[in-house]
Amino acid sequence: MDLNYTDEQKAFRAEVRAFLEDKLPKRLSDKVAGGKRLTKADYEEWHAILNERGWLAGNWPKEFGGGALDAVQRHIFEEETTSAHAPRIVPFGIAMLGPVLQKFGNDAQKAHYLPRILNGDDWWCQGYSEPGAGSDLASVKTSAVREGEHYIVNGQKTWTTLGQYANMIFCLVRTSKAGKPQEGISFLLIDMDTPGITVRPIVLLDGEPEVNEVFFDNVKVPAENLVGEENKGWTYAKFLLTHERTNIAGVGFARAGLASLKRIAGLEKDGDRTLIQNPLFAAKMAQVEIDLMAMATTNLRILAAAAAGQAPGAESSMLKIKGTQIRQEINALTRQAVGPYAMPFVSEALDEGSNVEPVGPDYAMPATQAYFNNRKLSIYGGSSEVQRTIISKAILEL
Amino acid sequence: MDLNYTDEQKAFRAEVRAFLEDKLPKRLSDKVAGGKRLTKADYEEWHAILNERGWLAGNWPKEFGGGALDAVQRHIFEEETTSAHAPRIVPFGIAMLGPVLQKFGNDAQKAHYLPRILNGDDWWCQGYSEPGAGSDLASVKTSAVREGEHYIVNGQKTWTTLGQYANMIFCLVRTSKAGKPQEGISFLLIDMDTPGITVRPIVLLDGEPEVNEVFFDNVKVPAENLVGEENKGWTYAKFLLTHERTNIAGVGFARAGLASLKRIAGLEKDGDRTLIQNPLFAAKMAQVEIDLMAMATTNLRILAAAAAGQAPGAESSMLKIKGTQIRQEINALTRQAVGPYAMPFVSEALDEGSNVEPVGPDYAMPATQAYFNNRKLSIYGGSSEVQRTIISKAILEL
Amino acid sequence: MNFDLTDERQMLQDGLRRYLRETVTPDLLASATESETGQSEDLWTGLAKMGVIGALFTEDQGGFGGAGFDLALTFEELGRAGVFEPLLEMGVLSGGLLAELGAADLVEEIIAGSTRVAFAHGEPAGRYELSHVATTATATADGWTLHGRKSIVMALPFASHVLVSARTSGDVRDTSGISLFLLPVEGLSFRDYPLNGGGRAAELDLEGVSVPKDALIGHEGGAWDALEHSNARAVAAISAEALGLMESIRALTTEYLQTRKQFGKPIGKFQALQHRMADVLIEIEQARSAVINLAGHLEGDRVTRERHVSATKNLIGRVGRLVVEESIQMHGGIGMTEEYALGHLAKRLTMVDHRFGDTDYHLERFIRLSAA
Amino acid sequence: MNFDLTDERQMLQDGLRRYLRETVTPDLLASATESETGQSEDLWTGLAKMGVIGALFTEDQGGFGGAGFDLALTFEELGRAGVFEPLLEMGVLSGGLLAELGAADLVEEIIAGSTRVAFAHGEPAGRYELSHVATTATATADGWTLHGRKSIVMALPFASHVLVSARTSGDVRDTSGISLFLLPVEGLSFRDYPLNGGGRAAELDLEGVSVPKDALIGHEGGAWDALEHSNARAVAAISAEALGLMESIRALTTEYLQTRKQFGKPIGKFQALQHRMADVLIEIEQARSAVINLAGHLEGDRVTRERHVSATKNLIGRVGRLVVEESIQMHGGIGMTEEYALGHLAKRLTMVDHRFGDTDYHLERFIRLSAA
Repeated sequence: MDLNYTDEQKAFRAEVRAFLEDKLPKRLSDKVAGGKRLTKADYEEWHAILNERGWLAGNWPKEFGGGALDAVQRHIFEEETTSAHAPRIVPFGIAMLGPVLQKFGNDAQKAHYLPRILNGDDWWCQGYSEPGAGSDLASVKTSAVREGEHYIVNGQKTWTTLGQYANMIFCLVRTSKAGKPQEGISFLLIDMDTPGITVRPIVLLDGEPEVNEVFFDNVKVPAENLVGEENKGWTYAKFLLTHERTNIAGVGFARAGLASLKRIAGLEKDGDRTLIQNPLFAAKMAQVEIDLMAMATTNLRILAAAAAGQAPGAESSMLKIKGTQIRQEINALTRQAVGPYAMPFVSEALDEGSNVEPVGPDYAMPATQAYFNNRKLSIYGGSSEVQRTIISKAILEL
Repeated sequence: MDLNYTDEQKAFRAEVRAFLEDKLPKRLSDKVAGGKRLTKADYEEWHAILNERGWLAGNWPKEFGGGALDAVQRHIFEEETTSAHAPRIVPFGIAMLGPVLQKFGNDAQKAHYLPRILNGDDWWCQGYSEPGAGSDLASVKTSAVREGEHYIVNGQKTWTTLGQYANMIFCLVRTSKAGKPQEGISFLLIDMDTPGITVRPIVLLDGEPEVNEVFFDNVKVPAENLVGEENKGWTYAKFLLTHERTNIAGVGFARAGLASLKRIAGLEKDGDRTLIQNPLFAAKMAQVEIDLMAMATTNLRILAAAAAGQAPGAESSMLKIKGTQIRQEINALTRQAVGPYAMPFVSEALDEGSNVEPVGPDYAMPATQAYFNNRKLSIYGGSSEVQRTIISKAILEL
Repeated sequence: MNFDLTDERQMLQDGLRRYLRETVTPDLLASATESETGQSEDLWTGLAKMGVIGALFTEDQGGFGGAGFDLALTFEELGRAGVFEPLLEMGVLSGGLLAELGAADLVEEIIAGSTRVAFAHGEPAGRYELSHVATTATATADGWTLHGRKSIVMALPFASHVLVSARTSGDVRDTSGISLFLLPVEGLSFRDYPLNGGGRAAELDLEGVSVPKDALIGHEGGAWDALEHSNARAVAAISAEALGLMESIRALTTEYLQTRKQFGKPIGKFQALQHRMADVLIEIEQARSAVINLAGHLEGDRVTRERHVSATKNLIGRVGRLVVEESIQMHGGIGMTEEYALGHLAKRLTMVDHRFGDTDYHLERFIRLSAA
Repeated sequence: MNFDLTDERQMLQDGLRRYLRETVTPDLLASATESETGQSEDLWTGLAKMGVIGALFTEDQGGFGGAGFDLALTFEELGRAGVFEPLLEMGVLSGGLLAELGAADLVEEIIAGSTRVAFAHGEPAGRYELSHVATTATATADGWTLHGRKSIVMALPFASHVLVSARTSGDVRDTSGISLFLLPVEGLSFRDYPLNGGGRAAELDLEGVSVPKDALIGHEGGAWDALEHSNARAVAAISAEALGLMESIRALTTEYLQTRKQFGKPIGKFQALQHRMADVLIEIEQARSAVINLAGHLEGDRVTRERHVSATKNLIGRVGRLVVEESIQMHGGIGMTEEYALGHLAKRLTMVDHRFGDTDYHLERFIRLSAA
């Protein structure tokens, strides 16, 4: 047993730190730290910087232009970029589609799409969820009917994150109604500019149009855009979901959130003291910090097993639940910390370059927004309820 | 809306207080307050005192020698006796069997058994639960086969509280296997001295033999001991369970427990302060007190509705769950309060007249015992899980 | 002991519920939010015409209610409908203070809805401390000059007047030395902005604002008792509003559980959700009892009243968070969208903990009051 | 970073687990409880022969382990088996202190199991404060005279010697001025009694007890650093023991859920219980990580070590209560009986929070240490 990183791992961490010091634009880290809105251009700028260093796709093998980082290195990378307040890497092309194409795509698809993801030529979004399906992903209704060299797609997807920025979408579509629901699903790549596609933003509790509905009305998709075999899409979808689970614990986010919470609690006056001196508030902060210390080690244990080649199973469900609880508790405490100034909602103040001052301290409104926005953590990517059922079946054998 | 007792109710309260002042033996209230063991004679002594005043069976109508108290009066009576540390009234004859006989028993049964309950001639115990049945009471396996003027009873009952003191037991027995499980159950009165009955004590976590197993081996029971009709016992059983639910919230116990907790927290040294000055501990005590203030009002609301003739439905399930949570939290805090002296277990110190001194403060060992013993609150009388299901069906209609 | 409503109150509740059910639509709330004042002129007028503002005042004051249970049932209905008209600020707080401090002439207009008095008391560094008043009022030859800044003055853009607290003596958190002044809104300098959960508020700049002698309401430096009492009433009102919000959220969630199917059956058939929803229901009943407790002790002795203030607000804060988080979770994604009815109710309920002291504030205060 | 056990440790763990599984029966535990010493002579000898006591000491000290992870895996196995032999008191505490303070000659006998040194440090009014030592030692011509009383001296009836802390200077809660004295048990005056969770302890009367000069272990008044360090090791040990207890309880409960039928199916098929059991499992994994964190930082700088002491003990306390209460609840009545295996394990796990500082004590301490 050794809780310390190896010398190689420490060296890698130093390398990442130096890179961030040197290359992460202060303009971007200030926006992230301040809870400001990131534009499409902001993400693209950061992606390009990472791609130049070969770390945009840390999870991809070298042959496709990736960083070929192992699980622990990826964790170190996440930890460092998060605590430096770098923008997150938009996951749809890099973390989700890339691995699917690498494993199941044909040579033409690999040659065409993978470089475009790295270069920023394509912005992908995800067409998995449908209205009324929730965590029951296999109940896909959007249909794709083969007509000659095309599929004709009809239906609707929802919860498509950042779909408003995307020019491409990967979709689960139903190509057959025979057999079990899982059996007639195919995995299709669709150009968002194709006639018949409409994108409608959904405004969430925090006032932001982060997700979208995407409607398909007789959309003509070239048959060559099918990934793998027709009706085998469920296999690819499950593979993708496993990869989505990287960094499922969100240790870096939690640490950054806790640091920010402590800073705020040290600034907020609470009678004759600051909030950090309030014993009840201090106790709640300490408890979540203690939980985080343990969870970070659980995360490393699972990463170490993964780096040693063991496939992470239902353990990632445990990490998702605990990681979510910790992050949501930090969000709730931060909202509580800002006091009455949690109430004002001045959307324009979040835009870079707007002259609108925030009401109250600049950290107040983002605190409320983050609380509402991160309710999603226990809902998406398999809700906490679905994860508990997985644990109960796979580990407890109930 | 008026949160105050009426003048009549206040007068009744004063009457109860005066009675307790006058008649409750200090020897008994000291034992109860100190968490000492009560003997059979202790209970009988207190029952006799109450019976003389007509308050032993507050819930019974006058014609059977009861106090004919309404729901609010019974609540006041409970509140006062509990906070005066009176022994509890053993419920099996008074609260459980009495109402069943009054409603479903024949004249001979009423004339014979009811006075004997009040006089203390009979000590009843309950033969409901069976091994492996848990909350699924209808799965009765103990059989009663009619042979001439007798039933021959075979089987086993368990969790029979204070069965070691009882000379009589009322039992659910299976008289038919036809139909649904609920349909072949009968309600039988059995003399514990009948040959073939064996009582075996079960020692619980607190080291006390509070409950028992009762075995029936070809026990011959006169057919006249059947209550109501054969195979209709489930109806009587359910009726009994509803009556068992009086004082389900345990407000008086919770108040007495909280008062005791505060006293202990004021005595326990915690560094330079007493425990009551420890902000984290004070916060937990305050929170449970706040919960109790609200729950007491919920209880009064339901009582007022009951006194006005509305039948309490699933509301009593809500009261049982919340009342249990509050009492168990008070028990847990009290155990926490006593610190390291929660560890010693000197059983003899609980006996009146023993010369064995407690180890550490005299309140320490009873605190640990009460914590373990009251785990039962969320298990018996319909577990919290069963209550949640009732609420979900009956109120939420899920 | 009696938990039934009087006939009059039952009528008020039924009438108000019916009116709000028929009147308040998502469109109405949205257009109120987008309006310059942040309120619906029609709804305000309608409520005033129904006599809802009058229900917050005693007969002596020119109203026809004014007791704790009148507040409770009124605000429970307002909460149920998710409306954000400033009855709490203009009726319970400003109106209540004006009535209590002898500005009876104005109360009639307040009840009629024609005079709208915002309440400017909180300050940027005050957090939840009621006695925190750093704004000063200095006597001049012909009146007073104010110096200071008030924060999150609710519904100021909708108000004709504003009741301002300022210190005429003492230190920042002293209870003595606080005075109240009534100012017309016109001519004041403020920045207004929308609020999470609906409505608008303002940061009010009072630096060097001069007011005449008769702007002083009540005795110089002696507003504390009335302030604390009206604050207790405000806590009762917002707690009742929170209860109404909880009830609507519970109804939406239960219905969703009954109708929404996943994995082939209504999600309300999944036992894990059933049991959690049962716990939510139990806690809402606790919240109801807490509101009753406070409403029934508003006119009692100070310590008893204030203990109930803190007990109730603490419990409401805890239950509010549970109800918000569980209802969103049980809805899943749809529960996070602004267009579904839950979103507005959940935000509004969340914001309750950011007014008049949060869960922790009142837990500490309850401990202090209990030790006293 | 490496979370695998070395081969030696893996062998120790496997061997110990096998030995305990074969040796420890309910009858053995019951007869130990009923014996005069409260311990099983055979089990103690068996463990010593296996070298389990030696695993708690470094090679320098004459053992073959002694690191945090050696403690962790040993006590996890002892916890799993629910045994209550005093390895913590005699090995980690007394043994560790004697080794650290240079009484090396005794350590060999301790490792062999032949000399059994109880540890008398806690006092009636000390609660969980490690520096609370009111017992005094006054120098005399030919040694020291002790005055005071020690409480809950674990396994004293089983001990040949007892290591006593007493103050040779300073005030009751000063860290400096604490000295350690080694006394033979014979001739001491004490009252012993059984404990919840097994074993016996004693209240030890030291009023006027005289000891020779060489009873002093280490430097006069300078025991604090060693005391705090050995206390950290004891917290690691008891936390690992708690983890082992949790694992056994989890296994019992899972098996019960799989096999016990109610309403026509195994109760483990009820989703509400499945989800709660999943939460229990997640928290046990948190407990495991907390034990690893502490075991890995026992030899680090003082503040880091002590922050982990308090973090781990706090988390263990919270998870312990959850595991006890949920496992009893899921078992129902049978979970409350003393004869079913759960009862002993649950009581023992509950008592962990009453030693070396409870959940709240360590939460406050963590805050203080983090601010430092």
